Amino acid sequence: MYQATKIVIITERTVLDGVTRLIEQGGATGYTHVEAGGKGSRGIRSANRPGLSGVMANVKIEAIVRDKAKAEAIITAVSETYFRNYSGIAYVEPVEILRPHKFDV
Amino acid sequence: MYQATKIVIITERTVLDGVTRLIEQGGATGYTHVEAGGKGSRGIRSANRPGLSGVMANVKIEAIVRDKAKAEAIITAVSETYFRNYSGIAYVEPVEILRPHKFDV
Amino acid sequence: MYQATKIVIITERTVLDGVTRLIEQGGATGYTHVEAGGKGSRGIRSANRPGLSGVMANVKIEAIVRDKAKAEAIITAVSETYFRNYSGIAYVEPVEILRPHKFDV
Amino acid sequence: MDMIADILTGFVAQMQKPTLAFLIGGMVLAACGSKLEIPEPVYKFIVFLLLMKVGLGAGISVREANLFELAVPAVAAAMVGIAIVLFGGQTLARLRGVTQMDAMATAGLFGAVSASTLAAGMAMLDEEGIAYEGFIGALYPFMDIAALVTAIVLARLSAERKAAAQISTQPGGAAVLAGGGGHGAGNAQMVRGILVDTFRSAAISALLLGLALGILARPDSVYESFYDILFRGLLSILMLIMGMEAWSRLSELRRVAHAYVAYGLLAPLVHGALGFAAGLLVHQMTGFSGGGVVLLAVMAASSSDISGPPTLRGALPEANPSAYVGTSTGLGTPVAILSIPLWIVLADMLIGV
Amino acid sequence: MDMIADILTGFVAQMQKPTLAFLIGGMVLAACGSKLEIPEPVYKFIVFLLLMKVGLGAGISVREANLFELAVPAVAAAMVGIAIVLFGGQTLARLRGVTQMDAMATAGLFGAVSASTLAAGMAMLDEEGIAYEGFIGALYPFMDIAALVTAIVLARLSAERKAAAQISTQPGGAAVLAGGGGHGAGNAQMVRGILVDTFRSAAISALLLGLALGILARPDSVYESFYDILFRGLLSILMLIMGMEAWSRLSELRRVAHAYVAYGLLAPLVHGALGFAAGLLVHQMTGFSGGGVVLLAVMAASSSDISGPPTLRGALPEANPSAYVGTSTGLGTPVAILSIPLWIVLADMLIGV
Amino acid sequence: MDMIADILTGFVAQMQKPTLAFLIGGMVLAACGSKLEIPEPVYKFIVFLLLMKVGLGAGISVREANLFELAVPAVAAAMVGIAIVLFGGQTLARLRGVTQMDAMATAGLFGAVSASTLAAGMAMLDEEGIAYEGFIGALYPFMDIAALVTAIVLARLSAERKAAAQISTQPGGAAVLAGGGGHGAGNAQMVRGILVDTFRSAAISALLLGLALGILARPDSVYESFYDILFRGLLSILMLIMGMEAWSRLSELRRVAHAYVAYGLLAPLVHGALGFAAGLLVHQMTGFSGGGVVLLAVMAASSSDISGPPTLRGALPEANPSAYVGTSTGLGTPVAILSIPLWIVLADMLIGV
Ligand SMILES: Nc1ncnc2c1ncn2[C@@H]1O[C@H](COP(=O)(O)O)[C@@H](O)[C@H]1O
Ligand SMILES: Nc1ncnc2c1ncn2[C@@H]1O[C@H](COP(=O)(O)O)[C@@H](O)[C@H]1O
Ligand SMILES: Nc1ncnc2c1ncn2[C@@H]1O[C@H](COP(=O)(O)O)[C@@H](O)[C@H]1O
Ligand code: NA
Ligand code: NA
Ligand code: NA
Repeated sequence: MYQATKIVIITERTVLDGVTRLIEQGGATGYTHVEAGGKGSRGIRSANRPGLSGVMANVKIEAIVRDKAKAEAIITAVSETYFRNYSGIAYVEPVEILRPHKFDV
Repeated sequence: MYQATKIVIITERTVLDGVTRLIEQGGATGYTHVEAGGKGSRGIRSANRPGLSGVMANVKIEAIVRDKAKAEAIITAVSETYFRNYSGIAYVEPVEILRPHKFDV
Repeated sequence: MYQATKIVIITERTVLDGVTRLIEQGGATGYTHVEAGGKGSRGIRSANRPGLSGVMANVKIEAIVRDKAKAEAIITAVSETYFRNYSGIAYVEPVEILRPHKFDV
Repeated sequence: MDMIADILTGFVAQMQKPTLAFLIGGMVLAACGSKLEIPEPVYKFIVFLLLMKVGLGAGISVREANLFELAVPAVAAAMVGIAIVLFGGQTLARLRGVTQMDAMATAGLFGAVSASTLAAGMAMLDEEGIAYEGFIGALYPFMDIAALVTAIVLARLSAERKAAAQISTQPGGAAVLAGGGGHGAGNAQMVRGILVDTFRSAAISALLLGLALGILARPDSVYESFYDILFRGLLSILMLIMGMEAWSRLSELRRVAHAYVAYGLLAPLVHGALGFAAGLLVHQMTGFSGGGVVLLAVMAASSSDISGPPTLRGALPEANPSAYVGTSTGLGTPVAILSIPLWIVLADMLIGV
Repeated sequence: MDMIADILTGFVAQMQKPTLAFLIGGMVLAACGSKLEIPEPVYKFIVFLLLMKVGLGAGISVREANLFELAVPAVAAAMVGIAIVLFGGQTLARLRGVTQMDAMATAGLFGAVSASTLAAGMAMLDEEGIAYEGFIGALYPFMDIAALVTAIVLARLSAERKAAAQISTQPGGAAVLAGGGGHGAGNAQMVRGILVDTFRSAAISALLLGLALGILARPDSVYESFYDILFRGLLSILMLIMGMEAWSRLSELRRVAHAYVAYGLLAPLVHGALGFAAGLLVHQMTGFSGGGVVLLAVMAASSSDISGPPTLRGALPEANPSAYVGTSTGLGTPVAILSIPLWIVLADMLIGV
Repeated sequence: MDMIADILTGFVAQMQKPTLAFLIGGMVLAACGSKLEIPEPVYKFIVFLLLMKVGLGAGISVREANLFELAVPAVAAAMVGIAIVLFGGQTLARLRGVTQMDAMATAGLFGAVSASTLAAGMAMLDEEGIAYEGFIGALYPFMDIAALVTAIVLARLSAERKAAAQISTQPGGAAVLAGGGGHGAGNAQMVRGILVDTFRSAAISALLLGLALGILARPDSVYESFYDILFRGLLSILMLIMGMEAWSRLSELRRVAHAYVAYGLLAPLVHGALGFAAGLLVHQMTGFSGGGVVLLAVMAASSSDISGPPTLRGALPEANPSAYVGTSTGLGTPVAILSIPLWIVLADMLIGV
């Protein structure tokens, strides 16, 4: 088992494409996303009833990178680009992986 | 990066509102939830085919709090209130966050 | 609070049943799964638009086991059985649980 | 003998009617392990359309109905709902392996009404060209709500009695009530809470919306050109879903007491007979039609499949959903639908339709 | 006096018409806390079908229309869309608690068009037997796109002016633009980007697809046997959803300035009057029908509910979606729909329908 | 020359027919980057309704058909399915960059049948007023299952042969089979497993359900008042989805060998000609109609888009889904649909329709 870092970003579904672009530019080999609802400082958002326009839905995006510094760089970039105008949170977690080559660029 | 604790609760969708109320009362600034299926001691539950009535669907709820004691208090409260009569599990994980003020009440 | 290990497997939805069978055989008392989209070495997969046939959708499966060795054995088995022919990743994370008996077979 | 032969012949012919054939088809598919799935959003939408059709149709008819003709069957429907719960709670709770709580939850579900089963009854009467009162759909909430409220109130009261007994014998014990909270704050308030929950449930509120629009607005044209036209086709799909669902819920019953199997098979027939008898009484009093009697029996025989389970899960968290949902969806509903022809034949023989 | 009485009587009768009754029914349901939900996929599909019906119908009619009769109302529609944004941006931005950015986003949404509201207008004219030009649906994109593009361009320009001002006063500051990127690369390119985004949005592309198929292919039979037949029924469900949605978005308005409430209530009437006036002008020039005038007013009064919000969220990330979505969906849309009868009565009085 | 001119004129006129126009419209939308989406649950439901309509219609007709008239085209359909796989597997596997496994999976998919393409064929014959045997839908499973089973069995056998060869040369190697497990336990059991999987797949079980209900029950009224009425409209939406899907899958082909592009473009025409020839033979033997010959060609030209891919993914995990799904959905299906008019013109010229 090898040490790696998981980045998690929960934000508005409308910026999914932009965030994953930053993740890939940051050197991750892939990412995974799921529809989510939630509540934070900007009120309730829902995956199931995101309102007629879908503007109020959340998405949770995860990416595993081997290098912790890379992980921090990615979430810093996402934070700076999006979190002034879009709602969202970001954090990292330590994980252990099996096949390290999958996560090397 | 700052240390924080992530609470995870997987339980019946019917008690989502009650659980998130306990989470907010416990001092979390927000929470995120996704539809889930799964299997545990009380049999198979499914997000996609929860049966006609929806009584058999799961939800996975996450909340990040800065203080680990707070995290434990929340999942203890959820456990005591719901897990005698509703199926579910709860656990916590260490995470690292970027903007600590987002998680302070 | 008690130490435990969370296994996470992200793979093609078509093999959900096979993977959960391996998880149960490996000694987990349960598992949870959510629909997911993502991108990896084999291109973009989507939970929402998995194509007409559904062959291009992902699923994220989690299981908590008390024993780390058991966790490693499970993801090794899943990797060997599926990841040659199916796309997917697997990793483990340390977690803390409240009611240890829930996770003992 | 002739009567039995008549019933049998009628029964066999009915099995070929689309409504029942699609139900059986669904069960066969599930039994064969088919991967066919009707997506959940589609299912919810079909149920919504059926409830609107039943509600709108009833509302449009209520406009012209006179109060007495309406009130008598409404009272009868509520009485039948309550009677089923009282009787079912008693019988079931006495059987081995059944807790008081589970018995009341199951009886509540069987006392409540299934919109799909009622719609199937209407479709089968339509097919046969048998008339029934247009306002029949308006009786649904009376039976449904009466049954759910009775079951929940009785179950809560008995749980409180038990908790009180434990407290007096075990000094230091605390009566913790999960979830809902405040159930002890007076029975009136409890009943009010249950009523509010029931009225807010998806099925009852769709039906009441249809009723209100039918009475207050002028939806006749859209009713005829849309809701009524799609009714039969959507019902056929719903029957398919209910068949598949019934089969897959049957397995839940393996983990609960045998008593539930017996109840699931027999209760629809007993309850249907009770509803039928009440219908006959109303027929004597107000000239209620034979078709109306059949539909009262069908409502009584049916058990709630959409709004009932979550309402009960919220109000009686101690009850085991595998027991009551399994019994109702796995056995009660298919038996109730398959026995619709029985009430038609009976009504024809006794009062003509 | 007589005129007011006429308007009132007409208004009350209209409330009973299915279209409005379902809207009000939806608001009542949500206000009562009903758990009824129309699943999102079903909602999206209904909107798609309505857009296709509007687009196909318009496309089929455009085939026979002459260019002048088409071009004049199209130009009028675009002018109305731009005028609403200019006027709305000015008014709203002056009110307390409203930023320039939020004002432009809100005005853009109100200048854009709601397919559902337009469809409701068509259904109500159909019910009354009032004729209108078949190609009316083709005017939708002209007003919609003109309004969105104007709002976004003006908002971006003013944001850049502000940023430039800050940079010159605070040496060392950097003008970081979130998300889109490259907005500063010349106005022509910016307008092009906005246009591409708008054309690609779900609503506009469904409508244009319908239009193109109506003009280039021969979809008349499937239009009549499917899209047109389901139209009224699906619209009734859409109205229900919009009513529920309006009520639940109202709460968002509690967190923003009071000015939005005033704007949400009055703007649809003012904008509708503007559209009506433009319609009268077109009527003078080309003999545009009274029904057409009504629908131009309805489009102007409406505010975009599907494609507008995500387009604005992407192009104006600094604007607060709670403000503009809340104002539009919570107030603007129900007011616009409920005021449709007003334009019908007005058109009838002024030019006959 | 005249013949070619005839074909061309007919072809151009056909492109304006709704079925093909919606397909092309969908491709254009996707090519323009439109964000329009038909939600997945809606798509699944539409496919289900079409399969039920095809199955019910066939079942109702089978009741009156005689065994010989049914058996001959059924055998022909199965033969065509097998021939396509044998021929396709040979050709494709020889081309550069194509593994044996991928060749068989692709040929299996092209031998199998697309319900949507078949439905499009029926709709186009209906539009032209060309008659065909009502039981045609019953031929679908014969061709579909024959092709899938042949492809999977041949691919598994050749994989086992290869593994055995490796074991004998590399002592100590182990033949690990992923997923399914137990494929080595005898060919009879393998075929049985594949058959069970195929029968349980969503598409085949919906079609067989419709067939069974059509034969055993009396669904004629609901068939006519619902399934048949919605058929054309739903098909238009399905064509739109298939067009969008085709365009977005095309990009998958960039990552696989060029051979797939050639196969995806030509195979539908070659297979269609094979099906057409088989149809002519059946026409000689049993008086099979010209419309029937066209539909046999359409089935042969089509490639499975719903049930085939997951069946193959499960049974042949070593095969690359980007190759076979991309070739089939991205090229095979649109080519097959667009070539329907070809078979109509051909049948008209050769035997009259
Ligand atoms: N403390 C928290 N724990 C978990 N999720 C959160 C938390 N705070 C915010 N979120 C998620 O992040 C989204 C945006 O948060 P905000 O920017 O605070 O509105 C919310 O809708 C939640 O899904
Ligand atoms: N060991 C486990 N690992 C992951 N999820 C679990 C586990 N046990 C239970 N769950 C989840 O918790 C839900 C309720 O579990 P239970 O109360 O055991 O029926 C299940 O449906 C699963 O989604
Ligand atoms: N670095 C990563 N971080 C998170 N998820 C990943 C990563 N790489 C792959 N995945 C997920 O695993 C799936 C299969 O990956 P692959 O086998 O590389 O195609 C992808 O669709 C993603 O959902
Ligand atoms: Na009942
Ligand atoms: Na407008
Ligand atoms: Na084929």
